[in-house]
Amino acid sequence: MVILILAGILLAFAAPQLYHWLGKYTYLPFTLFAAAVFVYLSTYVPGILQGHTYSYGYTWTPSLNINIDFYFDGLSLLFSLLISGFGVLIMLYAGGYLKGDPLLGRFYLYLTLFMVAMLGVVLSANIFSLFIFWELTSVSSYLLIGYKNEKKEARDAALQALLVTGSGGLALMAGLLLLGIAGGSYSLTELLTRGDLVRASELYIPALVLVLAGAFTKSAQFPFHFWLPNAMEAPTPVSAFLHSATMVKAGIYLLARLSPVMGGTEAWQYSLMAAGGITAVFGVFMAMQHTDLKALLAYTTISALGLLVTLTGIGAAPALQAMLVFLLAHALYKGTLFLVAGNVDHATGTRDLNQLQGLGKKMWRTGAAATMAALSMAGVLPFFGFIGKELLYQAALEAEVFGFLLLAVFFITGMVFVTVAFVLGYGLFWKKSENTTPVQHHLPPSLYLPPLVLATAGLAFGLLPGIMATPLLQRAAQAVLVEEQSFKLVLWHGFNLVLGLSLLTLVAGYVVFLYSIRLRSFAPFIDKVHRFGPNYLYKLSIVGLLYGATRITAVIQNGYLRNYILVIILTLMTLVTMALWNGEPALEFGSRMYQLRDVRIHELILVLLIFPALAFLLLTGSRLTSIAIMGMIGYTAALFYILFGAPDVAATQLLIETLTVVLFVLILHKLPAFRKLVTSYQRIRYIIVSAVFGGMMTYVMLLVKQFPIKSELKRYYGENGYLLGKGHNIVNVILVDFRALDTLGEITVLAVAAIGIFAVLKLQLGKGDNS
Amino acid sequence: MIQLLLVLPLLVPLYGAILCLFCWRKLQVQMAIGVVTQLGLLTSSIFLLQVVNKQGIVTTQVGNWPAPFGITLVADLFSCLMLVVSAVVGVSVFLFSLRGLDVKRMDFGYYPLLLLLQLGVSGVCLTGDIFNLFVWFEVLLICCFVLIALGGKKNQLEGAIKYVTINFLASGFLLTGTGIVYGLLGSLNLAELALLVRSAEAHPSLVTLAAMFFLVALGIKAAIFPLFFWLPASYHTPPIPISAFIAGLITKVGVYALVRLFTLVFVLELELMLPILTYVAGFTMVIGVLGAASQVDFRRILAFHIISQIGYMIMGLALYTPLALAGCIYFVVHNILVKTNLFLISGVVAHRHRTFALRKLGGIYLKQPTLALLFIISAFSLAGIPPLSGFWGKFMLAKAGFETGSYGIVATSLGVSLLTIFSMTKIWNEVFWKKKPETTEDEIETKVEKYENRLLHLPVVFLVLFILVLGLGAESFIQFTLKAADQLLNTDIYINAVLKDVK
Amino acid sequence: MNLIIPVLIGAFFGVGLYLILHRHFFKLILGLILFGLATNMFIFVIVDLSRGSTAIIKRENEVAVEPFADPVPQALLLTAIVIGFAIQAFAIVLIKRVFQAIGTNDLDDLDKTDRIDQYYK
Amino acid sequence: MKTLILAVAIRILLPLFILFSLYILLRGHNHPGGGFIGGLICAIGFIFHTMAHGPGHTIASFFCICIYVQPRQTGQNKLSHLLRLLSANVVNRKKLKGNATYTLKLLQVDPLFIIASGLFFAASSGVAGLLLQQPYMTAYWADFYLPVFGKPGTPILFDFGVYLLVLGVILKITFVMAEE
Repeated sequence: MVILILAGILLAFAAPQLYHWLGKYTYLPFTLFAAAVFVYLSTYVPGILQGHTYSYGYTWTPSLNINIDFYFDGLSLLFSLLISGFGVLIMLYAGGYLKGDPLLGRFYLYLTLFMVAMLGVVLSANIFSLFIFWELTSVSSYLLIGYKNEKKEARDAALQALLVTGSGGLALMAGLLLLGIAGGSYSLTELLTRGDLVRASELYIPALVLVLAGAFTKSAQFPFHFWLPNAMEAPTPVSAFLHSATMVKAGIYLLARLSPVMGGTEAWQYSLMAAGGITAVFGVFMAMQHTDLKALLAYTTISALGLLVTLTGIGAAPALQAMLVFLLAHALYKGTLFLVAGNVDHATGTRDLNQLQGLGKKMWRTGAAATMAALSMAGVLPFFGFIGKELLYQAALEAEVFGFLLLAVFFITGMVFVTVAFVLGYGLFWKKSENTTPVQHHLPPSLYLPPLVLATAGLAFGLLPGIMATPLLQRAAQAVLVEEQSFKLVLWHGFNLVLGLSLLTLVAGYVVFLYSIRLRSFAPFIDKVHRFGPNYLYKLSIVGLLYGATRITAVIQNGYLRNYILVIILTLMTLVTMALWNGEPALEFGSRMYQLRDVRIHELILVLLIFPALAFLLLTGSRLTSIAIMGMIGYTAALFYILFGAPDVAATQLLIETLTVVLFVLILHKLPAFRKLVTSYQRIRYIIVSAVFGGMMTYVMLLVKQFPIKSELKRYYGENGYLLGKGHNIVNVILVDFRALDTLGEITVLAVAAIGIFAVLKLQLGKGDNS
Repeated sequence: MIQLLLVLPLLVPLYGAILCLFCWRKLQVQMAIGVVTQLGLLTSSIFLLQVVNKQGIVTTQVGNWPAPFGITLVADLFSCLMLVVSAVVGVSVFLFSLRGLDVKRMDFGYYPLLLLLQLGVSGVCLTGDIFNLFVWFEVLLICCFVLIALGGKKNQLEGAIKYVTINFLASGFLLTGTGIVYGLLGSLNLAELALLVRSAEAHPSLVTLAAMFFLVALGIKAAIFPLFFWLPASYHTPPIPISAFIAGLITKVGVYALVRLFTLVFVLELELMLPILTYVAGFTMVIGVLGAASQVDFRRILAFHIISQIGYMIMGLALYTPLALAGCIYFVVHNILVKTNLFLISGVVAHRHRTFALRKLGGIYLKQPTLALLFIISAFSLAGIPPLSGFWGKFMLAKAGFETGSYGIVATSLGVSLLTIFSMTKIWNEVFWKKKPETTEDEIETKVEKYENRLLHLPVVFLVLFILVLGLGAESFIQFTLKAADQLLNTDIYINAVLKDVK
Repeated sequence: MNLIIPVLIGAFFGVGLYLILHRHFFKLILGLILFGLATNMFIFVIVDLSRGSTAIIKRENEVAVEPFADPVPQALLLTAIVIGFAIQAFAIVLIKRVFQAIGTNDLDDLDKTDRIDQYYK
Repeated sequence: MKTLILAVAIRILLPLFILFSLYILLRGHNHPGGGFIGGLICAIGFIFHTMAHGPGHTIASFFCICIYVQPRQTGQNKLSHLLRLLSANVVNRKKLKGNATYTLKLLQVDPLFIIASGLFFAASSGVAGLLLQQPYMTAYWADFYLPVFGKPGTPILFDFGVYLLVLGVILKITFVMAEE
């Protein structure tokens, strides 16, 4: 499997080059690849049907327990077959749909990458390799939605999808981490056996919330649904593949996969049922308001995803069976309908329902596919959708809680599904009308075959449920429920309540269809309400984020050096205060008063000279005076160094001070005279800060000096300076021998400063000289 | 042998710089010397890494003076990793500047300055002495000063003034801190300091006081909140090779020093320090990423992002578990590579389009698909999209955070990573996807320019390869970082390695 | 002296900071130099000061005899002074260039590199 | 500041400055002084000279080497040409005055070269240790005393490097500033 995945990635990155070579036949290698994957996965079917599971492990990052492990059971096989099967058709379809597009190579790159990632999600046996593939699907979806990169709407929609699913992804990461801590393992197979441990953990609720956030954003549950309709900016093959059949179902897969681990509690049940129920009703409601084909399909998809989540939430065996059947049925008919929409768009150039009618004559093959899919969607008898709907009602009737509410939800959604089915399967193609929409060109087989195949599959599954679907679905249900399942799908259950409900749904749907145009007149009103919905909130938060970020940054990074320095100094003072607050050794000033007497008269004179000098420095308006004072202070410092036994330092200080003064004088005439730049309010503030800072440094110094230093270094250097260092001047010996590396660094600094001064003065690039 | 290996990362760039100075007027020769030096530096650091990986921490006593009396050079895994990464970055920046920098700047000592900057970085990473650390920091800083001001354009000078002033204060605090440490403990050797601090006689609150000075000084150099102001003011002003190198590497050297000191010496009163660091980390992340979101200039977005990423590294330090420190180390290495690369990419873009302003750029997705691919790999890596390199760092930090129960900082870090995606896609949107605005004149590309453009791609590809290896083959590298974190936390290993001759 | 000099150095720090906080280029340099001087003296003073004795081993001795001044801060100080000088010299020249290039001596005028660009101008 | 007194005085003082600075450098190991201070003093001498005569004059009189050059003859390879020039300039220099085949050329010694050689000496003084399987910068001392010079050893070489570097740095800065 890992070879297939690697091959897929390689193939994906070869796509642009392949397009360069193969031109319009580019679809071939990719279709073949998808087919190869499908065939490879099919070889597992017999084994899985006998109840085996397979797992393969490849160590990748064992130090973090993240490995590429694959696990084949009914559930993962069902999903992976769905993905690769769809992949074959979509790869074929895309070749026709985007024929001649200059970016087709990149399109295949992203699409193949997506397919590989999606397979990775459903086959991973390690929750973090699952997560990695999960994020990859988000990324490839981002690139695919933004495929028409020069359209602003496409770019915005892509970003929206990325941000919403990305934030969900981050929540999921946190959730999986917590799950890993609670369950003590990242291996799915191990976690599946530790459900009780996880549910008993105190981390269960946060983990649940985070994982649900991930799943809900991915599967477009209310209120995170809004990215999905916008994502319809993507080319139709993408919408069909990612945004109806596979990627949005990754969330469902995750929920189903984790249901043995995390499911079964009330928190799980209620949150899933609530989110799913609201989404289902909301989706169909919104679908009714739209006349854009893809928007219509997108909202019904949202609704269907809501149903799937609800069913997963119920958690009982019939509900999960219904979930799996409905998932398969939905994938088949919704995929078809998307492709149909793409064909219509391709042939006529529009997707607006109001402008489309009577297409059946020119596009009868597409029409046939649409009708079959619509029948399945409506849940009409021989189609697979019928079985799905039957099971749905069955599940609602057998639900332990909220049965009635669920029934209502299912009924409403079912009804609108019927309506939509009528619109698409009948209204678009076969309804008699005077002016048929002109069809610009005929469709090649690569465009009409895939929807036909899918629609036929829907029929075949419906007609022969026992052979085609039951065994695998049974194993899949077993994977979710962790117990042996024996259920049999049959087309005909006989006359019972459920059948009655089905019929009622059909009738109600037809009635709604008849009045659908009138119902649509609510659209402006709904739009008004929906304008303040999550999509609006999203935009608001983006705008708010940008505005807030700009404001905050403008305040913090305000360009005034003095403010920066003030903040830095205040930070230092705060930190030092924190360190010394309640700290044990405090300054014992009183007991050290005697040291005050330890002053010689010439030292005192020096000190007393400096204070007026400092004051003068602050007050003077003359530059020359201030330089002179600076020099004087420097020389005084040199005197101090001499007084306290540091002749080398004193000499250096003396010479350097001289040089600084010379340097100053040299540039002095270049600088203008002082101006008063600081207001008196600022002045007072600065004086306070400076005084406190100076005081703090004094305090720190006195505090540290309170403890006599016990330096081994002094003793060692004193003893060995001459014997080993061969010099009487210990300071010099330290500089050139004991710590010569410091001196090496120091002279490097000097050298660089010289180069710098040279360069800064000599090299003055104007506006024109750009790098 | 080890004595040689340990000083090679210092001597190779030093001698390279000296030779470059001798050949001041001959640019071609300087370039040749530079290439040899860079490769030599890379090889010697890789050798050193191998040796350290095999033998554990290695030391050399410069001048053959026993440990606490001379200056010790110490190489553990963390410092070796830093050396290797800085050498890798050095090679790529060097390759880039062969074609991506104007001749006038090269004439004024660009190459020797670059090499001396690398000398400073190597020095900081290898030194085992607190004052020597200060010296190497100054070497590195003055090179940065000169490089940022090199060329003397208006905004460069403006940036340089702020950079110089604030970093001068930082150096002052560093020196003050060193003075306090010496005044309290009477030693400068890090290993001996580590011993002394743990002895009963040390006053925790006074050592913490010194730690605060170091926190502020190194925090300024590492650009943590609220000390980062110089960074957004200056990093986007010099030409690309310079800002790429400085932006990629220098702040992380500050982080390195913080990690080194706060795991080795300043380990008292952790119950005070760690919460401070945690808050600092959180604010650094958030403010940095908000700043990036507010910018509309390719380079400025990247510059502000540095701050936000520094937050992650500080978070690793603040969590203070082996895994968190490993995450921090991983993040440092990853970030150096990715950040440099993004800066270089912005340089490639600007080389052709002559601007960094988002509104003037566009359409590169169609015209330069390779560059688009290289960018998106780096950008998604920075944003932490798995399985690219940023993810692993993020993952390790988040895991460590959950294990220690620091949910707040983990939530912040994850939220920030979403905003990182946001601002990276902003660049992608504007520079790559958007159609190029018609108002700006279309660039005319001669054959020579096309060839130059190809050459500029080289270092980017080189770095992307490293990023990919770092992400996809994360295992061996994560083992490295775990081992390095282990060395950091088990200070006895360090102390014994340095002071083995004394006992 | 052990009590008085810290006060003096504190004053250096305070005055240096105050000058740095001014917006004038010239005062900024003065402030930086004073600040540098203060940090240098800080190192020197943080250990015990000893009057009259240097860190030089007398001709007739082979080892230094107490009392002798602690040579370590002196050595550190020498390095620090030189480094400080290098940076100050560079800063002085830089500021001169800034004044030449930008034509202002008010630090508040230097806020262009921090200002957020407007997307649409 | 081009006063006559200073101009004359500095001509006498400069050699003294240089000698004194070398003395400071050499005594540094035992008395206050050393490479840094020595270099500064030496540089100050040149600063005075620059102040008195202007940077151009200082450079012309102290930092230029006159060499005799001769275009490379056909059939002569680069190395032998160089060797020939070397021998002409070093061994037979006195005889070349007035020789028509050679032309005089001024080679300016940029203070940067002094900086570079200073750095080179300082860095290389430690390499001896490396060559002898000892740590970098291990000191090696000769067994004998030289008059004035004292005991030769690698740390002295290091200090000499510092001296040169400081000299170069200050000269570079002075020349650049003076030319402004």
